[in-house]
Amino acid sequence: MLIHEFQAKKILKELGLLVPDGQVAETIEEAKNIAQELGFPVVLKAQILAGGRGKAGGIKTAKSAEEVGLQAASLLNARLVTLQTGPQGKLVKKILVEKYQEIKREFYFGLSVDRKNERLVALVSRQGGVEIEEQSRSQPELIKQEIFFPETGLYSFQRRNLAYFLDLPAEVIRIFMDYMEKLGSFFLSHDLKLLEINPLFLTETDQLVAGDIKMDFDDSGLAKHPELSPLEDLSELSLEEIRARKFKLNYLKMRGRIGCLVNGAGLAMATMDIIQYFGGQPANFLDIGGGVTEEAVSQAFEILLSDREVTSALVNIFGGIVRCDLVARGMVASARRISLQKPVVVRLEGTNVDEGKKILEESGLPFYFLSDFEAAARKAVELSQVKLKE
Amino acid sequence: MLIHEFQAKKILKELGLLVPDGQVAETIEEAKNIAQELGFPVVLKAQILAGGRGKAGGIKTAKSAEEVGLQAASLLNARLVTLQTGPQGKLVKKILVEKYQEIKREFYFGLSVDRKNERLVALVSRQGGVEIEEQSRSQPELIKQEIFFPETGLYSFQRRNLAYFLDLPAEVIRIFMDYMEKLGSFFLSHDLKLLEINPLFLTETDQLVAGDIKMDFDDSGLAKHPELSPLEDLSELSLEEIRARKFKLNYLKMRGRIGCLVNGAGLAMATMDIIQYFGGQPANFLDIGGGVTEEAVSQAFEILLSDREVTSALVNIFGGIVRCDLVARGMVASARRISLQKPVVVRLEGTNVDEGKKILEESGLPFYFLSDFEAAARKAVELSQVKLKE
Amino acid sequence: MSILLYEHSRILVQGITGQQGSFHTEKMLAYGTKIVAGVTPGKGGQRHLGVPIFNTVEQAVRAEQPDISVIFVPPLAAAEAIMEASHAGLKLVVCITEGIPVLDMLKVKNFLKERGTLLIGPNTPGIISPGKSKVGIMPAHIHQPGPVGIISRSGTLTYEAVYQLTNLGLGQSTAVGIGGDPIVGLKFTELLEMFKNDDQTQAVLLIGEIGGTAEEETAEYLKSSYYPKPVAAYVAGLTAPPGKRLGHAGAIIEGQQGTAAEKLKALKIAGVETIENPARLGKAIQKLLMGKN
Amino acid sequence: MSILLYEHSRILVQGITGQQGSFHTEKMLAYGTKIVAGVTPGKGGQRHLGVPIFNTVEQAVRAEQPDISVIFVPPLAAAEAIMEASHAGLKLVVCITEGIPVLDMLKVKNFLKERGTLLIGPNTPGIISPGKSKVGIMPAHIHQPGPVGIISRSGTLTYEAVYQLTNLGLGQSTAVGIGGDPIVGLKFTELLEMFKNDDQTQAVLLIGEIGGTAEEETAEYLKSSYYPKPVAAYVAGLTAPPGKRLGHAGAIIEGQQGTAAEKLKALKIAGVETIENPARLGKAIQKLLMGKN
Repeated sequence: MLIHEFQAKKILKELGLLVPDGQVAETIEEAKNIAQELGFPVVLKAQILAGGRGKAGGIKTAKSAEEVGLQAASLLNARLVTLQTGPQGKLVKKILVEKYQEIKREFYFGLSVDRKNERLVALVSRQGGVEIEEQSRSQPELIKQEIFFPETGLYSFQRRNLAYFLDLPAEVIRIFMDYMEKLGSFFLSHDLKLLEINPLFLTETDQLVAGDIKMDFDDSGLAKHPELSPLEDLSELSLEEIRARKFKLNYLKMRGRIGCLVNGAGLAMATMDIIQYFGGQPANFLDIGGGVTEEAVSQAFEILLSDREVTSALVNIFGGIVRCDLVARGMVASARRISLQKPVVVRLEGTNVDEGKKILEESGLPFYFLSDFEAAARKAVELSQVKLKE
Repeated sequence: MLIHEFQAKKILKELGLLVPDGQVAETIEEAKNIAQELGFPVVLKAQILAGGRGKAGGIKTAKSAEEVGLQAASLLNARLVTLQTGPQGKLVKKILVEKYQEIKREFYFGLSVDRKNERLVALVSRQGGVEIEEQSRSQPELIKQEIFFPETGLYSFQRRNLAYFLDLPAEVIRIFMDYMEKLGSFFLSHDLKLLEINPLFLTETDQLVAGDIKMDFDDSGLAKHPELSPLEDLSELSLEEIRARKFKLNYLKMRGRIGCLVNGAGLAMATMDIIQYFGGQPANFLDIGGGVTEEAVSQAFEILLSDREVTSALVNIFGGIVRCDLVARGMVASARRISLQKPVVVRLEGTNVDEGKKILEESGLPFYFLSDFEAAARKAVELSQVKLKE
Repeated sequence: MSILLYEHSRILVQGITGQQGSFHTEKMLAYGTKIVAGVTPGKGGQRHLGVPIFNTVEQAVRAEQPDISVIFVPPLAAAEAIMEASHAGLKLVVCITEGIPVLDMLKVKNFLKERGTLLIGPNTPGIISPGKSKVGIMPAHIHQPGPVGIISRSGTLTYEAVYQLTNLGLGQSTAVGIGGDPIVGLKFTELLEMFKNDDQTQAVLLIGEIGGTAEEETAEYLKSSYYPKPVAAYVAGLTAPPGKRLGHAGAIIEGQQGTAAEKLKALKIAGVETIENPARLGKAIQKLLMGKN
Repeated sequence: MSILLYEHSRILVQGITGQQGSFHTEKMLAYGTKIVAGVTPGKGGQRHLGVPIFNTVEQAVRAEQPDISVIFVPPLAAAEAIMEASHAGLKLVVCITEGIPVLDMLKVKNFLKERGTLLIGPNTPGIISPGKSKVGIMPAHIHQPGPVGIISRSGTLTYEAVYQLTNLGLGQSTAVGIGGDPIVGLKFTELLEMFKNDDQTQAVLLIGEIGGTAEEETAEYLKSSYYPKPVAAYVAGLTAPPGKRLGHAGAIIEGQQGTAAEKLKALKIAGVETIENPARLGKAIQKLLMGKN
C-alpha cells in the first residue's frame, strides 16, 4: 500500500523528524491561505500515488498569492501524467503547499527489501533528488549501502558508516544516525516494503529535512496494523477496481478489448499473454482467487462486461479448489442481470466441469464453449474484432 | 544484583501478572495490621537476599492476629541461617505478609543464561516448590526446557510447547503463554541473568499466581537501567563491604585471620589459595582493580587492618596498570592514620616497584618485604599465628 | 523415483481442523497420501478424518515421526508454524498459506538456514509425485506418473501445464509449486539440482512469472552447471504493466526489474526452450523429449 | 612461531583517543607492535601518537588493512565495537573492555559465528607473543620469547605465571588472556588446538578460575584429542565461597557448578599436571619440559 507524500510526512513528524512546514489543500482558496500563513516562496506538490512528479510538472514554486492561485489552478483536478502513472495519468485532488527550503545539500536515504538476497538494505546517496536506480548504475561511487535483518535492525555502527559516507558536518552525524534509527524501527515495526526520503535536505542551518517521502507498506502486513488502514486512498482506483476490491477480486484494468475472467494469478497472466500472442489485447487482469463465492463471480463478470471498451470476453477456469458449477452459476446470474450482449468464450476444466457446462448451456445465453486453451483464445480474439450487433 | 521477593513481586504486578495480595512489614504491629486487612490465614516470609528460606524456618503461616504477632516476632530482627546464607546467616529486617493461597498445583518457571552453551533457557517443571537443580537430576521427566536468544526472544510455539508440557487446563494455556511472554520480554529488556518463579501456583480458580520469585540482574547491565538502582539493598552487606563498594574495590569478607590486598581477581584468589595451602585462612578477598586511586588503596588497607579478626596481612601487587608507588603511598597514608599495629607482609612486583619499596621503607612502618610469592605467603601465615603485642 | 515426496513419506498437517486444512486433508487422504498426524493447539488427543491430532508439532513428531509438514494456518500465524515445524526437527515443510508478511518470511528464512530445514512455498499449491503422494491443494486427477519434472511459481497455470502434458500422454515425476510470494523457500535452482539427480525425470518444465530475479538466476545456474537434461520454460506476464501487483504478492515489475521479456531472454540465452504460447506447454516438452530419444 | 599474533601483524585500536586507549597504545608502540590505525568517531583525519585516526573501522580497514583490532571503548559501546570490527572484515578482535552485559555478548557471539571472526575477551589483558608483538595491557618487560604457551582467564595471575617462567629462564611462545567474563570468545580448547600446531610451543600452561565449565570442557577435549604436548593447569579459587562474585563477572560458583576442586579433578583425570601452589606455576612447567627432553 502506497501512501501519499503528505501522509508520510505526517508520520515523520510524529516520529520527531523534520519535514518542511506545510499543509494539504483541496481548493485554490485553501492553497492561497496556507501559503499566506507559511510565507513566500512556497512549493506546491501534486499528491498522487506515483513518482516522477517533478519532471512531469507536478511540483511548482510560487512567490506570491497570485502565483499560488495560478499554479494551484493548473494542478488541481487536472490529470497528471508521469513516467509511472501510465498514459491515462492520475487525477490530482490534493496539493501539498510547503514552505520553500534554503538548502546546502541534498541526499538520498532509503530502506527496502532486497528480494533477491532475502535481506533488508539501507542505502544513502551523496546526491539526492535524482532517480536512485539510474544513479546506482551511472554513479555508483555516490552510493553506499548497509544490509540488515528484521531480527536485529540497523546496528549503530552501520548508521555511523552511512553517516560518515555522506561527509556530514560533525554536529549532523548524530542527528542523521538518530534519523535512521527512528525510520529503521518504523520500517520494521510497521511492515514496510520501501521507505525513501528523496531528497533529504541539509538546510542552511544544518537541519535534516525530508524533502519528499515514499512509503510503501507490505499489503500482507496490513492486517497487523489496523491503524494504517485509514491511510489507504482508493480515490485513484477506477470504479471497477473499487468494486472488485470489495469482493476480494484481484482486478486490474488494462486498455484492450477482451475481458478475461480467470482463476489463479499465473493462469490469468497467461490468458492475457495468449490473447496478445494471437493479436488481441486484454482489457484486464482478473484472478477470481481460490475462495471465491458465487456472488463475487457474478460481480466479476459484470465488471468485465460493463466495460465499454470490451468487445468480447474469455472465461478460463481450471477448477481446483474453485468449482466450475459455482463459477457458472455466478456468470449466469450476472449475464441475466445485465442482459448479456457481448460474445463470451468459455473454457472450463477441472472440478465439477460437467455440471458447470450444463448450467451455462441451459441458461440459453450465447456462450461459446471451447475446451482447448489455444482455440478459446483465438476465438475470443476473433470475436473481439467483430463489430457488435447494435 | 539480586532483589528481594517483595520487590520482584511489585515488578510482576506492574507487568500485569498475579501475585498473592500482601505487603511488607518492618514491625510486628505493621504485620498484624496487614494481616487483618488481608484476612486469615496469612503467610509471613522473611525478606533476605538468599534462597532456602522455607527449610530454614523463614516462612510461616498464621491463622490469627495473635499468631501473626508471635511469628513476626520470631522472624523480625533475627538472623536467618539458610543453606545459601553461610553460617553467619542474614538479619531479617522486613517480612512480606501475604494472603494464603488455596492451590491445585504448583509449577516451576525459570529463565536463565546458559553460560556453557551461550544461549538463554526457559525451563518449566510440572512440580514446583522444590530445588530445580536437584530435580533436574532426580526427576528429569518433570522438566522441559526451550532455548532462545536475545535477538528473537521466546517464540510463541516455544511457549506453547512449555505450556502443554505442564498439562494446564485449556483456559490456562493462553494465560501461561502470556505470562511467559511478559517475563521473557522483561528479562531481555532489563538484562537479567536469572528469573525464577518457584513455585508458580495454579489456584483453585485456575489463576496463575507467583508464589515466590527470584530476580538476579546482570551487574554489567545495570548502567543501562538507572531505574533499577533504587532496588539495590545494601543493608545486608557488612560495613566493610559497603565502604569498599564506595571506592569501587572488589571486597568480600571471609572468616580467616590473614587480610589480603591484591590487584587483579585471579591473583587475589590465588593469594587466598596459597594462604590456605600453607595452613592459614584468608580474612577476605580483595582486588583493588586496575584503575585504583591512592585514596582507594588507603581505604582498602584500612578496611583490612581494622578487621578485628585479622592478625596479619599480605599485600601482593603485580604492578601492570597499577603502579607500585601509588599502592605504597596509599598504604602508608592509612597505616599512619590507624597507627599500624599488625604485621604486614609486602610483595611488590612490576611497574615502579623500586619507588614503591622506597616509600614503604622510608615510612618507618613495620613492613616485611619478601619478593618471593611463596615466601611471602608463608611469612604471612606464620605472622598470623603469633599473638599480637598488646 | 521423483523428488522430495515419495510413496512412503509420512505427512503432518498443521492447521488440520481448519476449513482449508480439513478440505484438503480429505483430498490428500483420498489420493493415498500417508497423513500420520495433524496439529491444532487445544485439540490434542482428538481425531479428525481418522488422523490423530496433537497440540504441538513436537508432540506430533514424537508420536508419529512425520517426514514432511504441510501448513494450512492463517497468514499471521504461518511464519511461526513453519519455524515450529523446523524446531521440532522436520526436514521439509510445505506452506500453502498465502499472505505472510515479507518481514516475517525474512525471519523464517534465517531461522531455517541455521537448522537445515527445506521449505516449499509459502503461497504454493504444494508438491505432487503422481501415483505416489500429494501434499497440497492441486486437483489430483489431472496428473499421471511420468518423466516430466515441473517447477512453477503459479498454481492454476501449473494445473494447465500438467493437463496439457497428461493429454499428450506425458506424465510427471514431481510437480512442485515454489510459491508466488516475494520470499519463498526452495527456488528453481535448488529443485533443478534435485531433478538432475532424479532417474525418473527426463525433462523439466519451468513456469515463471514477472517479478524478482529467480528466472535470471536460474538461467545463470543452467549455463554454469551445463545442465544435462532438457529444460523448457514459460514466463507469465508478457502483457503485465509495470508497478502493479498481479495477484501474487511476488508478481510485480519493480523499476526495470522483473519483466517477463528479460527473463525469457536470459533463459533463452542459457539454452532453455522458451515458450511464448501458454497453450503449447505440453507440446514444447513433447518436442524436447522426442529430440532426446 | 607463536599463535594469533606475529611480528608483522597489523593492529587497529578502537577507542584509541580514550584514556585507556591512549595509554596502552603508547606502551604497545614502545614494544614494537605495528599499530597501523585507530578509530574514534568524529576524530577521523587526525593523528594520535603518530597513528592515523578514522571515524569508522570500515574506513580504517580500507586505508590500512589491519589484521587485528584491539578494543578500548566503554562497556556499553563495546559489543557494537566488536561487531563493527567483524562487519568490516577483521578476522581477529581482542576486546580489553570489562563490564559488557551478558545479553550483549550473546548477541555478539551469534554475530561473529556467522561471519567467522575470532574474538579474544572481553575483559582480557590481551595477547602477547614475546619479542614479536603485544596487543593488550600486560607489562611487557616480564616476558621473553620461549617454548611455553599460556592461556588464562585472569590478568595479574598471568603476569605472575609469566614472571615465574621468565625467572626460571623459560620464555613464552604466546600468552593469551581469554577473559574473565561469563561469555567470552575463544576458550581454552580452541587455543590449545592452535598451540598444538605451533612449533615454538612445547608445553602449555592453563590458568583457570572458579565459575562456568570451561575447565571441565578443556579436560574433555584434552582426553579425547590425546593432546600431544604436556599441559599444566592452575585453577584459582579453591578458597572461594559459593554464590559470590570474586572480581571477574565470570568468577562465581553457581549452585554446585564451577568449584575449583571439581575443575582440578577433571583436569587431573585428563592427564594434566595440576598445580595447587600458585607460587609453583613456573616450576611445574619446568618439570614438564624436563620430563619431555
